[in-house]
Amino acid sequence: MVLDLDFIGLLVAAVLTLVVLSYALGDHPIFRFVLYLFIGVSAGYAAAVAVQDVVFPQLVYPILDELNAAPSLDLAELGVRVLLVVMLLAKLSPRTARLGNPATSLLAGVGAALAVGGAAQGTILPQIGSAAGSFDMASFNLAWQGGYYLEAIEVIFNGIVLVLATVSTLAYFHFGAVSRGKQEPLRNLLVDSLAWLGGFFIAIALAALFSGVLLAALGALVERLDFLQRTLSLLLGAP
Amino acid sequence: MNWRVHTPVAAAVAIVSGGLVLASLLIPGLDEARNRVLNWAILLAALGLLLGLANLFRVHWEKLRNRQNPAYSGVLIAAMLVTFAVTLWEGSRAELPSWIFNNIQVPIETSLMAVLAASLTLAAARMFQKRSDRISLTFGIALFIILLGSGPLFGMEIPFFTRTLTPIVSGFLAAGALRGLLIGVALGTLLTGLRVLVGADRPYGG
Amino acid sequence: MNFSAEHLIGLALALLIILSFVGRDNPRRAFRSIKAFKELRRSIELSVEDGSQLQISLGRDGVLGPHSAAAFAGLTLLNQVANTAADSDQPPIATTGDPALMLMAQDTLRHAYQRLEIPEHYHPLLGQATGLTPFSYASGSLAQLLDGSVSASALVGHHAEEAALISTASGTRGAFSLGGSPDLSGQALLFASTDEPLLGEEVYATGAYLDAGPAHQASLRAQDVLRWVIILAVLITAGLPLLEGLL
Amino acid sequence: MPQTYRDPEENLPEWLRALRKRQEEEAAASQPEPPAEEGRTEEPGWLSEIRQRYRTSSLEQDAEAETAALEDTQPRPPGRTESEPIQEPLPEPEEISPFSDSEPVLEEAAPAFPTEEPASQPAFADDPGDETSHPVVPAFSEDPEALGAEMPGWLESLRPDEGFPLEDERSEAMLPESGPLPTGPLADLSDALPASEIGQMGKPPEFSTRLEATASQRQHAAVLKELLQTEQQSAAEGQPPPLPARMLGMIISALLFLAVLFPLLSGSQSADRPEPSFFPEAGRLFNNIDVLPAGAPVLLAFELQPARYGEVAPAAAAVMRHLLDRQARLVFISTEETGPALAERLLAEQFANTPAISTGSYTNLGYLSGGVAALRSFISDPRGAVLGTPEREDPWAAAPLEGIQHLRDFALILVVSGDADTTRAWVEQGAIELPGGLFAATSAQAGPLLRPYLHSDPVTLRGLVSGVHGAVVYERLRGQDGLGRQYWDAYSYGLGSMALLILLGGLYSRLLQAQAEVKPAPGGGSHGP
Repeated sequence: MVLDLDFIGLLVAAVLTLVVLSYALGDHPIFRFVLYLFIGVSAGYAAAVAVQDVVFPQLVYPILDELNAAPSLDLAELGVRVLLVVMLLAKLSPRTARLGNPATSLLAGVGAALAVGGAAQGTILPQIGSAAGSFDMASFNLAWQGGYYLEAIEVIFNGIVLVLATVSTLAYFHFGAVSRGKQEPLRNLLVDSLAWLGGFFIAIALAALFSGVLLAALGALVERLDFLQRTLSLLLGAP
Repeated sequence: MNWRVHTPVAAAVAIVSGGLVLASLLIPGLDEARNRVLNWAILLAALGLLLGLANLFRVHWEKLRNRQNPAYSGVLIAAMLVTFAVTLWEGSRAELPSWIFNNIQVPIETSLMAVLAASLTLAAARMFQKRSDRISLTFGIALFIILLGSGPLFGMEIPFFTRTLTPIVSGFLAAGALRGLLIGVALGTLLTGLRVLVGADRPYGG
Repeated sequence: MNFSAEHLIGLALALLIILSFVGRDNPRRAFRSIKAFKELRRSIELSVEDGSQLQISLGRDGVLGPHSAAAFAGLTLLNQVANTAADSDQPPIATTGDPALMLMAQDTLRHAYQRLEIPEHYHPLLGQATGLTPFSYASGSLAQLLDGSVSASALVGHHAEEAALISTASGTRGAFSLGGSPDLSGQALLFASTDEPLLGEEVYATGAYLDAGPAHQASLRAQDVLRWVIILAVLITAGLPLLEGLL
Repeated sequence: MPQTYRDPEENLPEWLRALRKRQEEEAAASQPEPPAEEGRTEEPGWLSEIRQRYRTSSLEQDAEAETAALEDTQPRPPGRTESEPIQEPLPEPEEISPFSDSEPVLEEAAPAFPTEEPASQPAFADDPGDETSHPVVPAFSEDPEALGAEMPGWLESLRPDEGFPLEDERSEAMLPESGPLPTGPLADLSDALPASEIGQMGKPPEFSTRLEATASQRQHAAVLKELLQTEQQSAAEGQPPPLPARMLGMIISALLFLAVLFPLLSGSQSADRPEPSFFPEAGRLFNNIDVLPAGAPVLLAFELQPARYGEVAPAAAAVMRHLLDRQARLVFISTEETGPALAERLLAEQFANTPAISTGSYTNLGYLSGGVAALRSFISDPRGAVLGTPEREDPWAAAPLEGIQHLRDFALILVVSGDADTTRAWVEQGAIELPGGLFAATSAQAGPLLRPYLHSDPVTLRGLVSGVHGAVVYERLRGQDGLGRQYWDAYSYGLGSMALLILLGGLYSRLLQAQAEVKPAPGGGSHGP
């Protein structure tokens, strides 16, 4: 009987799926075995892709081009890249690790800058800006002019709740407090009151987020069980 | 004094590179310099994966050598080396690496995600054993309401939940708090990042 | 005036600098209690005394990701833990899914050992990449927990749903777990599955609450000032259209 | 067969054991007496104090100890210790970082060991091999000297003279078998547990008692539990968790799996489907795709990891089918290593027979390493970003991409993502270059988080389809059935059972907890994941 690679792959995938799903009923050695297999495969794949897609084109090919007297990068740029790479490789040994500090510091500096820029430009300012839409004034005016006063008030109420939720959530995290010796530090009344309210909104937000993760996991479970069911049907020759 | 004595190069590199990237995000005209620095960082990050590979190999080689769950470490090392070699040699889109990826990595990882459906249901059910405070109670009630309105239950939709209550809870009540949480996390990010950029935090070693 | 990103960053920077010097000796200044940090301190202490091992999970990715700042907060925690527990029977171990972060964790630990004048006790494998992708990193940490070699886990860094593998296994093994993540979905599941969750931006307060230095405390105070600036901005931004509409 | 459960000591990696051995040998060689009694010359003061604290009985704290235990939930005020007045500052260093914490910390505690270091030689220039001879080289504290020498303030605040609950006469009663432990790490340790709690801890609780405890118990018994946990870890690991807890885990898993399997096996497709009019964000995406001209280049940021593939595939497939029907030219890019491969997988699984795919009329730009940095680089200059393929081809040379100079030259940008973060990264980093915003097809978990961006000003996210639910909505908009419909009934039964199990499981857990509060529970660990 000739087994083609696709069919073997299907069987392997089905067995691995079954083993991992069985962890829901309890830990066992075969699950651990699969776990380590997974760590190995994913590491090997990720590293190979990085070498292939980045290290080769950014470093290896330019060096080869340089050696073949057909430079694709200017020498200074190539020199900096090689220097950084050598520094990073120095991290392999504890004795030389300190030589690599500039390379990791470059990563830290760039990472921090992107985080700062992203937070300010991408989140804080747009989110403040979006508060402008808290009160749906178009709907309010329409309702008011049409004599739907209750609906108009509802629009205002909704806006107040939305703004209050944002403000009280922010206030919940206020860290500063006044020291009271042996007793717990105390925040001022306004902050504490807002924070108390914020606790409810935060709990609701966390519940919404948690339900999102639950539903995502449920989607994955449905897909896996569907896959197992289809594979079983295939093996049994069902239509 | 000390950071200047001990980490002048590293701190300077972090401050200059970070400062340049940040400035380029705010001031037009620095794109070329920024992209150059970003490319260096990208190269280093990619190379870091090789160092990660070496670290994994070393940890499990030690275990293998000392017969500490050698079967597990053995399979990890073998899988890692074979996948790395095959993928590098043939290219990630070739048949064998694709086979390994599609029939080993994807099923295991998706199944781990699927297992979370059970473990998170259990975690939610057992949360009140750990905490029964105001926030946890609100969390539990809100979660139940949201789940009831997230779709049809056993095939049947409960319109009061799907169309009225759940949108109010998850869409309306949560929206303001999510905005607050997002802003708060961004604030923390902003200040923590700035500490690194001015050299007050030096996570890159001294 | 149009408030732009430059203004916001400039204001944050100015506050950070000013608050590093101003008011830091005021005896009445304190921060509110956060129970998770109290429990964390206990765990750190006990790891010194009873030989249990504390696992600091620094997250799935870090340095070049959008949550690099959380990774730095995790490294601050590692630094403070190492200051205290590096000399214990089972020194703290740092795990991560990001090799660059692994290198920084190793540096952090190496320097802690140098500070304690026991550099010969440092080993690079105290900082490990347990996997190179998010789920494989969590799987590696899960395997360590299932092996029973870890008694407490502090998940401080970027963690998403894969963190549930670690936190629920911690519960299974009876190990103490604490979790904080800038990823809000990750935060929600850590809230339900860890013993002590860090909510919202509390993860960034790690340094200040573990006395990592005045800059950490200054930055938390700056965060508080900016918080109210933003609250004011939100109120004005939301209120102006309302006023215009009503008037 | 490898052992499943092992003693933690046994499980220590060999390198760590070797380290430990070396440590012990050195300690034995240099310190014949126990460190706490003699005080090691090399041991920092704070560590000696911790050791000392756990070995010294104190009779003077009960109520005060409780207060102090609460007090350590807050950091001390910046720059000072509550217990100590500000001391004489050390001489001001010549050069100091504005953010150096040297001032307050140096004021608090003098270095426990000398920090004689070269005043000006850069560390980077030092001989790396010589690094062990330099006593103080902090990792990233603001003031290395001070941090290296001082006891952290919060730790200092827990010292015996400041009311931290120390060992007292209650401790013996709390400890297992009411007697000192003969061996092990608990041999001479103690804890502070109020007398009211002692009854519950009268006999050695099982390793997993922690999760059965009330908040009050947990607060007071945290320390003792930690200690017992370590002490009894190896014993507890050999035992299964208590039956009720194990049953709960197994029942929840089994019922959930059965609930999902039932509709799959029966082939049921009768569950109510959501009404598209309630999801305008999906409608906006539909409308924008529906007016695309034939051949329009569409960028798909395939930011997907394998874990989320199964769940995102239905939504992504529904939108991609629409794009292919409109004859859009698909261009894939990803900042995830696995993104390009998963894109190929989805194309092969769902669109193998579509002419554009079978003829290879799409472009896979591959993987952009470097996370946000790479994304930033790509967004500002797509052509300049590093996009290497193993064959060293220039992907931009292909005819459909010739006209693309900037990101805004794409007719539409769709982020296919498993989490909110990658979508957020695109939104945040592209806020300026993409004034028109972008669209997303994501996992269900990203939905709640991305909603604020749908309403931000300026609009950064214009349309969204998330999870199996989103897939079903989009399929209804198009009047076609796909993966969403195929999964919908199983999803619906899974959702129903989840809600039910959380409710019943929560009540059952409370019942267990109530029982544990009434009588001392033998254990309360969980089972399964």
